[in-house]
Amino acid sequence: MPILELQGLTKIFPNGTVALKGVDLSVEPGTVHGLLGANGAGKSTLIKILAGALEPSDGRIEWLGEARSWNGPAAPRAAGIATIYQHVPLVPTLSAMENILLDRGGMWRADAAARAKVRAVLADMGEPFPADTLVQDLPIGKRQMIAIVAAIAADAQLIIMDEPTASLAGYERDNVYATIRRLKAEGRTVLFISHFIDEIMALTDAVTVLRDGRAVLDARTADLKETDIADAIAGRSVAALRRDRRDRNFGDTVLDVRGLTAPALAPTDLTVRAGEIVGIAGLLGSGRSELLHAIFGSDRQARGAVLLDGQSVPRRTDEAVMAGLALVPEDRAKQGYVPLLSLADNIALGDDLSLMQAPGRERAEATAAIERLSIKVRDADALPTELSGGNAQKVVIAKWLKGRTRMLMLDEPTAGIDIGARTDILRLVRTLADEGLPVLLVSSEFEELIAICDRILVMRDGCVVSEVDPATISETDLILAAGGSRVEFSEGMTA
Amino acid sequence: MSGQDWRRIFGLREAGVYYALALLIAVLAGIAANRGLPAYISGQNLGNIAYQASLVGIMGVAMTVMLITGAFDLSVASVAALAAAVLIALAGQVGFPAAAVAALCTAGAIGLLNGAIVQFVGINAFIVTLGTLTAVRGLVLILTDGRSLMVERPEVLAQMLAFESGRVSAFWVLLVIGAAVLGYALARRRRVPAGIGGVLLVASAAFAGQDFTLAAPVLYLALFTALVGFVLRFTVVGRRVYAVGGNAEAARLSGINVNAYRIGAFALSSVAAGFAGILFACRLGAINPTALQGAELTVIAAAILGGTSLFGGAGSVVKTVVGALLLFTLTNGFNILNLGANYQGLIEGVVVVAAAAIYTVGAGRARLLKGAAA
Amino acid sequence: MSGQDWRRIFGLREAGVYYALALLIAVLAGIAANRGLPAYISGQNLGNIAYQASLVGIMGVAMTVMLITGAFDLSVASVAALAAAVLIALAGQVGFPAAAVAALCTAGAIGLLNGAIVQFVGINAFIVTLGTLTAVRGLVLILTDGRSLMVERPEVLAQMLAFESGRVSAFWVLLVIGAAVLGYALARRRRVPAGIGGVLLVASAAFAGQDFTLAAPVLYLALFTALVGFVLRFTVVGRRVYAVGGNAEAARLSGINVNAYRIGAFALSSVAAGFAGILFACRLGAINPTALQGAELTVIAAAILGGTSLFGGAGSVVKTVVGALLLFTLTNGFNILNLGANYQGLIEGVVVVAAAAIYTVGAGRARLLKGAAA
Amino acid sequence: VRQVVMAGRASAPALPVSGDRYGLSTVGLSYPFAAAIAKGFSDAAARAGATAVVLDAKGGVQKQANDIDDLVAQQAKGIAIMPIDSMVAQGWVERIGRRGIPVASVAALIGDPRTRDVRDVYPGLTALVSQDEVSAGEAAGRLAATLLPKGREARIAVIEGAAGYPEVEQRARGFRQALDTAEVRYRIVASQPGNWSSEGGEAACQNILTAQPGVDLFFSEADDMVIGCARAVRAAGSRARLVGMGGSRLAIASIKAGAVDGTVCFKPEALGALAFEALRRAAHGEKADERFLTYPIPAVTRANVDACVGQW
Ligand SMILES: Nc1ncnc2c1ncn2[C@@H]1O[C@H](COP(=O)(O)OP(=O)(O)OP(=O)(O)O)[C@@H](O)[C@H]1O
Ligand SMILES: Nc1ncnc2c1ncn2[C@@H]1O[C@H](COP(=O)(O)OP(=O)(O)OP(=O)(O)O)[C@@H](O)[C@H]1O
Ligand SMILES: [Mg+2]
Ligand SMILES: [Mg+2]
Repeated sequence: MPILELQGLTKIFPNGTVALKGVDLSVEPGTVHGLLGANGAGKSTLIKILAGALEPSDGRIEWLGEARSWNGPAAPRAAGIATIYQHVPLVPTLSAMENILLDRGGMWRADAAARAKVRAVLADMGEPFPADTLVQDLPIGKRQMIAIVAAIAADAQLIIMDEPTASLAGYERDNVYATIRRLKAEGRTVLFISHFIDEIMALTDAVTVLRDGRAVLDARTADLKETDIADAIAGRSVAALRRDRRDRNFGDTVLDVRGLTAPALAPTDLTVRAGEIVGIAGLLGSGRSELLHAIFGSDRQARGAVLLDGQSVPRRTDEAVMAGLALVPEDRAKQGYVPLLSLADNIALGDDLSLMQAPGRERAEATAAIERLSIKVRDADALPTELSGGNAQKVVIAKWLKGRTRMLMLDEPTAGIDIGARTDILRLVRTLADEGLPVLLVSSEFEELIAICDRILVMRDGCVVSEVDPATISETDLILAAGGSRVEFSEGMTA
Repeated sequence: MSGQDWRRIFGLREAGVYYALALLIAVLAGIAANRGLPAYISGQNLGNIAYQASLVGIMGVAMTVMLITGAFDLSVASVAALAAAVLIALAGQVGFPAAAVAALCTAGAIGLLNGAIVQFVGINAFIVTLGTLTAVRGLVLILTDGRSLMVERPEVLAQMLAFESGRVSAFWVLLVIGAAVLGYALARRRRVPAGIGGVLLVASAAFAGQDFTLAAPVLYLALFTALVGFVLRFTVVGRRVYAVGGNAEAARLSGINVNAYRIGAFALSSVAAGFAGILFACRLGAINPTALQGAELTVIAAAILGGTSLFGGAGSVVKTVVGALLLFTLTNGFNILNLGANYQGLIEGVVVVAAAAIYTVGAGRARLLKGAAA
Repeated sequence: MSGQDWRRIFGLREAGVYYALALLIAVLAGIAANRGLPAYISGQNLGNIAYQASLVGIMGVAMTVMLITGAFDLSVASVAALAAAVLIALAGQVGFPAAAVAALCTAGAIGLLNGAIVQFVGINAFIVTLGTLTAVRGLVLILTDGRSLMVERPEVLAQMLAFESGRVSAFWVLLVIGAAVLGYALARRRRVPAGIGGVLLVASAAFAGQDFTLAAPVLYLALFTALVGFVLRFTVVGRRVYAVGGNAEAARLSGINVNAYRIGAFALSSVAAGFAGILFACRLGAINPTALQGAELTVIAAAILGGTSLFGGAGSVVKTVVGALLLFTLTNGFNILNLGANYQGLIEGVVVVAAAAIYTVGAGRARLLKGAAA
Repeated sequence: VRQVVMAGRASAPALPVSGDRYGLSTVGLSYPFAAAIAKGFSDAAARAGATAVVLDAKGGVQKQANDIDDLVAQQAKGIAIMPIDSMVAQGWVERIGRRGIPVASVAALIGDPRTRDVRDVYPGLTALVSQDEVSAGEAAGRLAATLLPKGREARIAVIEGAAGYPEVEQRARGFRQALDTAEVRYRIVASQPGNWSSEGGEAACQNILTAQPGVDLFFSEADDMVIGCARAVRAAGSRARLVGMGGSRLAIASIKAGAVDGTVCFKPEALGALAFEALRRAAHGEKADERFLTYPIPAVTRANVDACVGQW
């Protein structure tokens, strides 16, 4: 008998968006069940309903063979369902430990038994973050880990994970994989959402693919090939991203960074030529974001020279943007978009230097960008908060796809983006580069870096330690170079 | 234009404060008629309300910009008093125009100081402007030596009175603004609210006729509101103001100089307060050291009644002015109906909450939940 | 314990408000000594400051909880006046204890009303409590009919005066609290600040000797602060209060009843204000309708000086009390040094901003950048 | 039916519309002194069968300016102003005067309070109905002179109202003049604001006593402050004498109880009634020869406290 069964689950948002159009899903106990789908397919909506954070418009939830309807998030927790949300809701002013214990009842904050248990979980996972640090002082990847630890420490029968690995890299992902296996071995059930098909293949026993609010594929993983899943997600066949071996001629040096240093960044020199994509590989916290912010001038403690076409760029973001630098930051909600402005306004934010707004032109541009990046949205007047995670990311990218941009820097641009759109975005980057735009690309998907970069810089501990040629390096070698261990990795993926 | 758009534009959430004002005026007019008092809705009386609301309105418009950028200014009333004191103290020696410039510069300097402390030292705007509220009031006391000051030279006094108490024919003002708004509405289809506003303005011009005049401060308020509203709505600067308040970090990474915008908002707020102070001083030809004490809460209340968010990123200057009109209509109503003073406080408080409720409830449960999260 | 931890605990960011208070007291003591005035740092004078700060302190502690949950209460001063009026109006007929209970219930009811409107109707707390500020003051006017009320029955009056003006030996209070804090510090190693606090308290008990007494309101303030501080620091309820303010959505998704906590904070704030009102009424056995007008800004200023965030999720009640002490030390210093009234405002404003600057600057550039973004 | 509705409103706050309308613009009706003036004004109007329109400026000059505009717009037969600011009010008097409406000033003069003598009534005013703040200060000073120790320099502390109010200076001036006339040797050792409130007076006196434990007499410029001050004096075990000003009910009670030594007796209700009468006469075209209207303001102590009925 399935532990969880959904029948005809439907969700219509107040603004009229139909996110789920009658989804059936059944999860067997003791299995890892994968849930996939393009951005905006309704995955997060589905799990929010399961977690009691949203109310379904229609449909039936059966938990342990019993029909249930939750009123609020407390009920499913009590019933044994723990949830890791995609946009991890944490309390920034409390420590990581306090956040993990947030849903506990009882009397005392310093409940020794509960703390000991969390510490045990932390030890199991290799102390992924300092438990007593305030969450507001932790980077986004660590925050993701807090949510994972919290869900595991809650001792639930079903653990729902909404893209837990989207902001993680290397060994931390492996940690999560190992944890999921352990949970499965303990007889628990996991509902696992991811855009990484390799993860899904390696980890899950069964998969369900959602498209436009409907389940379009429901099968045992063993019976499927990667391409089947990818095609089901995109609703079309997705060609795998492969390096094209064409030789390129690069133009002149566009970006020239000399002796750039910041508190978490050793003095760095680098150059990027016109038409070149330079990848930056590294582990979590290796200083990749730090480097981009230092170049962009958004880190005011950064010192050193940044030249664009031989012109020195002052160390301020407004000057940098005027000069033609563009940065797509990694935390889209906090750094990427303005939630109360429409998509058109958000996209226009990057380029307006004129005095008057030009609603007609801006709307046309926004609509074109929505088309080009296949952003799933009603129209350009929608607010970013109405979008699914991946689509919001595309809006942030769209902000910089302007003629004025002379140097594009992308920080984890594909985090949380579905396979179809990911290929589209990477192709787009490649096309932009081929048209002469230099690109700096930070990604934790080394496969992506190898596929589209012309050069890859490897960072470790705030230092560029080596430069590798993507044409000759394998993914595992790149991981080794970045400081991760090959053994762990291959175990993580295949064991 | 779809039915949904219509519902949105005329829904309580968008238009709530207009409905609240209309309702209040209707109730007061009804009671006045019932008691046999002179007609409540007369050009004279409505003109009075607008005149009485003008200073708070001017400060409220700037405060709205402030709130949109996500900051806060408690010092406006003190700054207005200081500007008034500077004007009165200097006008005798250097004449009205020079003294007014000095007053505006003083006010602007305090705004820059406020903004610089908030942005560069990083202290919370509430505590900084609470500090300057006290300190600037202290400056007023020092400047006036705790006494009222007045302008002694009659010709300067006459200039000042003329600046404040000149009257303009409302007919032309309403007609010009109405026509401009209508023109805009026609130039771009789909701008129904602007169209309706324009028609209403032109109609009231016709209704008021050419005899009906407006006090100068009302005209200044109208011009200032129109200017700031225009900048916010149609210029890139306006969009950036909203962006700075909506997500400062995203704005910064989009190449917006967040510090400049925030400090600019402080300066605007103080300069507007300084201008209000000048009007105040011109109205009375004198300044008492406790002038305008406590007005800051009224100013903020007007902005928030107009639907401006305390958390930044949203707000409309026209609605702030309507919020100010609402507050002053209420006291005007008390005076007209000769309501016992003991009951005024209770009624005023209840009406303020009820007015805010009108559009909050209209926004429905969805927003409620989000609001609770914010 | 690492050097970094030490630096953090004694750093300006954590301990800034203590340094600010110590600095202010040192400066005042220096000037007083220089002018040949009696010793500034005497048990008597410090006791006076504590007494003068006690009402604002009590309201400030509850306001801190309010601010931590991310809401705001402007109505405290009016609610305190209402509770005082209810007490005085009823005490003659039903006796002091029953009247006090009635006063607290009235206050609590207003708090629940505030909270219910904010949470269930979803109106911004600023505008709701601004409305109740006005409306409740109106109720006070109605109740007192605009005149001072006083308790006529001498035995009731005596009871009330005894409740407020009883004195307790500071020796025992300090010793007991000091020992408790020390005990806690010893029970868990690494609790250095608590240890230091405990040692200081015990030392000051020894210094003050058994003759030195504290006014009852100071004792009430100490007990209330200790209780609320304890709940916030050590119980799950406290954690949830921080969570509700730090991220209401996260709290909701963790199964916390956000509405209950927010409404509870409103009720606590009003009941504390009611208690402060009772203490106020018991001072004289009388109340006038303008009592405590404007105190709300002082209360909020105390909390924010103590480092409580206006945006919720962070704050400490002990530091709020220190913030209140700072504000009242300042007026005490003015009086002691007989500083001209006209100059007090300027100095007060500057000191408030400077005090806030001490710990903001101490927090360093890193936080500054983030703060600018927040 | 209309009658029934109106009758049902009898208890409602608004006065029925009857007779002529006379306006009173007060500084703020939550101040008991102003409320008592308003009561005297309304009672007198009721006796004369007229309607009193009492407006509440809530302490704001701007609100008071608006109130006066509203009164003019309502065609009141006469307007009494209790000015928040004497200098500022000059313009209002002229504005009302241009409409030919009689205007009286209550409780404070119109014009510069530093240079204009209270008896020199501002041109254009129908009447100035006030106690003379300076002579009230003198009454307090004369009383204080009897309370001070003889044979040495007496140490006096003044608890002022709040910065920015002209009464602060006027009352203190009168107080000093009387002491000088009485040829008392004295020194003012402290002069600090008590913000017109009891808690403010208490705090100021507590703090002053710390710095100046030997103060012989506290002169509080308002009764609320003297009551708070009395608590501070008693708690500190000081023997300082206490003189207030205003004659509030609370102060009278304290004098009876021996906590306060004396005060100066103001009668706000009488002020209100006088103002109404002056306006009514002017509205009916009667000419008055004396434009400054006042009443005796005796200092009272425990011995003669029954002479003062607390009106506020
Ligand atoms: N609060 C909301 N209001 C209105 N529409 C919403 C809201 N949240 C989500 N949607 C819409 O519902 C649809 C499903 O969104 P959902 O977040 O479930 O997608 P998802 O499958 O999780 O996508 P992603 O992979 O990008 O996270 C999208 O079209 C989205 O725009
Ligand atoms: N807000 C912050 N507060 C404190 N330390 C930080 C913060 N952000 C980053 N760091 C630290 O700075 C260093 C560099 O971080 P950075 O974010 O540049 O690394 P990254 O390689 O981009 O990793 P990630 O995958 O997390 O983005 C790390 O040691 C990180 O812990
Ligand atoms: Mg999602
Ligand atoms: Mg990064």
